[in-house]
Amino acid sequence: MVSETSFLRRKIPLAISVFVALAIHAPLLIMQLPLRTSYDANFHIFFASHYAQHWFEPWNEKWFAGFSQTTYPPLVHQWIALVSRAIGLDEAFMLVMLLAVILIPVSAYGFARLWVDERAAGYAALLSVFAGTVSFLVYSAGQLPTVLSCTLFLLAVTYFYQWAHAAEWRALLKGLALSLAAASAHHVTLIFGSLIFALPVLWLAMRDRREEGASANAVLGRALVFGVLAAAGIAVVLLPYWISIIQHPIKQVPIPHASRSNLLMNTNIFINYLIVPYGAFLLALPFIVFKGAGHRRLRPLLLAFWFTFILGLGGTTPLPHWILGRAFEILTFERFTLWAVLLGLPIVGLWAEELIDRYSWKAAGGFAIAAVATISLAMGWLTWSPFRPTGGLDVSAVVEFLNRDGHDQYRYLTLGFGNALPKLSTYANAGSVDGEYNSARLLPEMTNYGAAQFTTAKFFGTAGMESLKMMLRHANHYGLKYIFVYDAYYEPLLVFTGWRQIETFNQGAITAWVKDDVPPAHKIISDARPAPWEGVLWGILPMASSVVAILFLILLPDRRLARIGNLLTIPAPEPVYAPEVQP
Amino acid sequence: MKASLALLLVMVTAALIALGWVQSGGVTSHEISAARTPEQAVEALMADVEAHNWNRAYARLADTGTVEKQDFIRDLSGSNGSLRTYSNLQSFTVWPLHATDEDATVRVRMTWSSAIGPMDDVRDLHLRHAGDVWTIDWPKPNFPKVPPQVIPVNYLRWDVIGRNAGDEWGVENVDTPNVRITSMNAIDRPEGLVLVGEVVNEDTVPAYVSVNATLLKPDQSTLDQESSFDMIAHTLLPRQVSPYRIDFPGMRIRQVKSVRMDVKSLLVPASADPVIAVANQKLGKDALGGNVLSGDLLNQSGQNVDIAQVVAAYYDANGKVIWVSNGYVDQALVPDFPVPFAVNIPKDIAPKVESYHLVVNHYSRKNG
Amino acid sequence: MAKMHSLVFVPALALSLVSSAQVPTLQVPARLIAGQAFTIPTHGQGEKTFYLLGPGSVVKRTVELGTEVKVTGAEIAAAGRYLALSCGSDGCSGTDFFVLPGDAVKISFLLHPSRVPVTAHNAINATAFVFDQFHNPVLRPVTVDFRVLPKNGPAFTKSVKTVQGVAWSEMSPAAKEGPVKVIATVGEQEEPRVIQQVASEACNLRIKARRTSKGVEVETDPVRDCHGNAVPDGTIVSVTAVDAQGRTTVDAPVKKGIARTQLPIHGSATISVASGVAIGNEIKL
Amino acid sequence: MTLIAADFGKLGRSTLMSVASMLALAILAPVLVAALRADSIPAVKLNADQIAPRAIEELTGRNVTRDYAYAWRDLAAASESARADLLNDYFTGFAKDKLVRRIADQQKTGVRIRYIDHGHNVRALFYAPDGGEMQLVDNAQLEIEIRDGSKIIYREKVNQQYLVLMTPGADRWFVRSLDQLADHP
Repeated sequence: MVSETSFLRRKIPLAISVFVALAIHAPLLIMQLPLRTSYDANFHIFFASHYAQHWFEPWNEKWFAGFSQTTYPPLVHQWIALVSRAIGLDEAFMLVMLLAVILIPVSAYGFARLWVDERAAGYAALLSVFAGTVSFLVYSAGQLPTVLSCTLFLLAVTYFYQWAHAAEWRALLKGLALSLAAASAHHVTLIFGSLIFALPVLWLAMRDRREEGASANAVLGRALVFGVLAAAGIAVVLLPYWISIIQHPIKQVPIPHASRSNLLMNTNIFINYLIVPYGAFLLALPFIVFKGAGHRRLRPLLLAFWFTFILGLGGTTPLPHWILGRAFEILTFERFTLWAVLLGLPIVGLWAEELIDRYSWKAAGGFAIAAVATISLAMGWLTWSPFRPTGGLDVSAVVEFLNRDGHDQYRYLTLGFGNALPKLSTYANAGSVDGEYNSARLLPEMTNYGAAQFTTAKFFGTAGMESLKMMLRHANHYGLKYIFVYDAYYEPLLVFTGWRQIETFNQGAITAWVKDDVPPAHKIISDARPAPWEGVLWGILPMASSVVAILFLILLPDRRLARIGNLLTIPAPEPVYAPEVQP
Repeated sequence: MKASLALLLVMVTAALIALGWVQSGGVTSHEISAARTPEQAVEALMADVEAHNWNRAYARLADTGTVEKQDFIRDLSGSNGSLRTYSNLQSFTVWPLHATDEDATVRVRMTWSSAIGPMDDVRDLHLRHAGDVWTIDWPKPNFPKVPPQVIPVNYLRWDVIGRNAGDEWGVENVDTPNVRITSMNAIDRPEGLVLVGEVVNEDTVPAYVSVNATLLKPDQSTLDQESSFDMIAHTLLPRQVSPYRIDFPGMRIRQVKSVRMDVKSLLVPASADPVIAVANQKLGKDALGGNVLSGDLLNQSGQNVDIAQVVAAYYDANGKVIWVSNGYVDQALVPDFPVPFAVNIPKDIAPKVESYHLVVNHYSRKNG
Repeated sequence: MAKMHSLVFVPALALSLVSSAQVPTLQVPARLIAGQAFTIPTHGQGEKTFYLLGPGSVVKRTVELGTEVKVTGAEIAAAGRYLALSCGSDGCSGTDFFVLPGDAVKISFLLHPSRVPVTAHNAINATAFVFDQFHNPVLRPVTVDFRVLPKNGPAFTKSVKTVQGVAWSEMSPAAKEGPVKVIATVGEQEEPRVIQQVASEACNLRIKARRTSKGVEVETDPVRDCHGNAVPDGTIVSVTAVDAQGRTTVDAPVKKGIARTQLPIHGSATISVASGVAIGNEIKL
Repeated sequence: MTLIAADFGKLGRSTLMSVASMLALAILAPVLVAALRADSIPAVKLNADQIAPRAIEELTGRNVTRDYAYAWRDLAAASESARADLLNDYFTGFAKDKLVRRIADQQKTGVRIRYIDHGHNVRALFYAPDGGEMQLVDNAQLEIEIRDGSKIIYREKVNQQYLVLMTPGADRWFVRSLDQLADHP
């Protein structure tokens, strides 16, 4: 049992958690680890590079013979583009990623404070730094927009609570601005995450209001105001995005993704999408379920956690398919693990508080070991994983080839480059018929087959190779003259369809192939090209939403509230709960 | 309430996971793995081959003494850089041909996803009932054994020296090869309009050749454009003739006013080696009753050919090209060892075929 | 072509300066040749901005009035119409003038085709474009000599006058294969090109066959065209054998005038040969 | 929530302020509207009645007319924006070299040349027997405006003759030589 005055009974200041996040992640990001180990870092840098050169022109000729960047909310990419003017693209990505990572404990703390006391929230914040899913999303997935958007939404719902519960207009402004910024950062988080985070908080605000003896109807009314304003704001800020998805709803043949499979059918996938993202968090599952079920206050949080956890299991259960329908085939499910962890952490913080009070240093040590083991597993998995991204491939020789002697008058294709393709596209002037963003693909050679990219065609079996063959068949139409091969698997197809090897790069690891009769590329007319006014909106509103959010946070300081509801707490010396939350 | 909600969540989760397991085929795969019937035994073997689980696949064979494990693997996964080494088993279909209590014959059609597209391989497997399970008699594969020998490389190759970017205009003085389309025939097929014919290199240097066709509407605007793609020998040596076929899926001949043919030729480096003889060509039927042109490919040079492709033109009694088809060979061509091939011919075309002409394309990794 | 001489150039060059304040125009020499430096005198006092705009250059510099504006040869290297403008606070004044090409000293020579069958009549085409040292086309008629130097046979020369800077001629190849050198000359400038006269279709294609342990070895007689020229090495000869097993074909390349191949057949067979559209003899074994 | 606000404060308002300032600067950055390339194509009429020694095929005539028009569109856009890269599509050889030099001079001096194109009457004179070169005379009706910075220093309407040499590329005809003709050549 820990005494009242023990060091272990003190709350952990948020600054400590932020510092720990910095201490762990800053060196790794300075080393630019995600560029070598993650799947999507190059992709986001590629998007950012376009904004760096054409801020108000969302039509990008470098992929898919032209595609619209309004198919992906731009905020993160525009921030990278902006910062890149001072420090370069790769470094800018790392800096923005570091900002997002630092915001995780901040948002975890803010969200946990709605449910539990300061000390438990402090534990939740600190543990969030070590969460396997954070490292997984940062270093393995490279999903910066997911991470940033999630943290912004978490912050937004804390203000949403404050507005709904106490009618604090400053909170309304800040919550709205943060919601718009979060929506501008990531669309999937906007569509699915916002409800998952907001609904339990709405329930909480109504409950707290009732316990104070006031009517919950006012809370509902204010929530409605918030919802309407947020929806209107998001509709305007992301208008070009809505136009693009209404004009071109995703109708392509579903593309297989491991996160959509039954995790129990394959050991590596099981480790990749369950063990690594959750780590020791899995040990806390029984406590989360029983503690969450045991307290009325925590039940909505538990249900949101459970729902998100089940979604994160992908195709292991049929529930995601039932709920999402066709969207199930479009989404990837690793992001749900981050939401599940952030939703579960307040209860884990409570558990930590209880165990530390009861077992003192032993419990603290246990949590420390579990936390370090979790992040270590996630980092170690970068090496042990059989799924290896190729983002670290040196493509400088290919860039140099494409940028000389008029080679950029033609389009190109890579085979076997995997996620080094966006790196090549970032620096090469020529355009490719391939690309790494499934939702922006409109070329029938891609959408009529169940393969994601030409560069990874072989991993999609017959569908992939047929898709690639169809594109090679239409090489003349697209001005596709050059193919760069980093996997000899594709060479026979090229030889039999009339391509000829002309150069080798990287000591023979990459070969360049040419089809001599291909005419120079011409622009492919597409009705997906946004109107100029959309480009102007796209260049101003999302970025403005984040600026406004920052300004509101600075200029409208929070008022000190007497309390927020009836926080769940672990009073000393007996491990019992506050009377109002006794079962 | 506390216990009931927790219990409910646990039970619902367990039920969902169980349902997911059933839906993902977990139960079926468990049953198949038991190999209680001949079909299950072959399906289990194929599932192991698909997963590259060679140990378990080999363990399903009846008499492992007759087939070495390495030979078994080599038989299925290929060797010598053959097309099979660029392939993965994508799917399979199994159906019984004959069964008693003691033995059975099962036909399996393996569809391989390969570097040049899907390929089918049909095999009839004999099985034996041993205890509770059925095991498979895998036929001993017949791999080429080439005696050590020296085969002189005596054929020709051509190199092309490119002009420099800084050269004056007019200095370049090597024209593109002179190639000519000698025949073209438009055929309406159920899958669309098909153009077939032949092209000859009339020059004295090798030519890279690609035949493109544009279908024109009555107002001379473009209806569709396609190319010969892999239905042609792209590199033609002097006086060499190649069939070509251009497919226009979904098009009908009545939609087309005229066709603009465009043969592109370019001077490219080439080699006259290897020379591949096509022996014992004959029209016949395959195991599934389809019409095929079959024969043997014989590599007459000393260098292995990893992957060979046969492109065949079929003529009617008037000498007109009525169809062109191609087929890839999934075994490597080692020197002087015949490798069988078969090229499909549509059922309605086969009776009209009076004659045919084949060319062989090839790929070897060593030469890129 | 003769009508090209009657080209009438439209001289209307309507110069209308924006400036309302008209000042005396710049005085430029009447006749200028590309690459020749010249000066433009100026009058008055103060500074002005001088502009020279031509087909291949734009010059802008501040000039002291009363001094001469020096224009270098490089600044008028491109022939064509130039504008000289002088601008100050009171507006702009200026004039236009033509820079003509210099003497013909360069030639771009195109000789096609690079390989010509010996039977192709008038198939050789020689075209020459004549330029001055700055690649301005020389439009005055000049004589271009095409000297033809066959490997076997007498040399001869064809002289052609240019029309609008172009001279061209057609020639027929000799009956014998081999390279022929053609040199285009204008003034001191010579541009040589070489084309290959090559054999035509194979003629009287014949094969002979003998049995060996591996099957039947088939060999052609030396493959020649109807003029007796050997077809180039690498030419494909298709050998076809029909026996009880079916048909066997080999595309064999000619090497040192002869195509040779091994047919994996053992029983009686009929063997035929073809090269392109030329068909040879048939033998029965 | 109070704590959150306090902790934001600890994170450093000055940092946030500087980030916000940077953002504001970026938003006001002078990249509001990219210069759009004019897509209007000049009118070109081709007369090939006097061509020699080889007649021109109908399709070739159409292509030459189209590509010459595109070349003038690009020449106008390149001269107005001083962007040599716009010449890559339809110019080659001496014509491109000269124009690239002139545009480099334009970039140095700040002079911009604007062509308002009123059409081209083109006569084809020479078409090589092998189809490798075509010579044309173009009677172009142009308005030319010359600016130094924002100031218009010269404007004229002119009928100008050009001697044009075009050569075929992979999918188009390129302008290889484009020379103004004087009345006394």
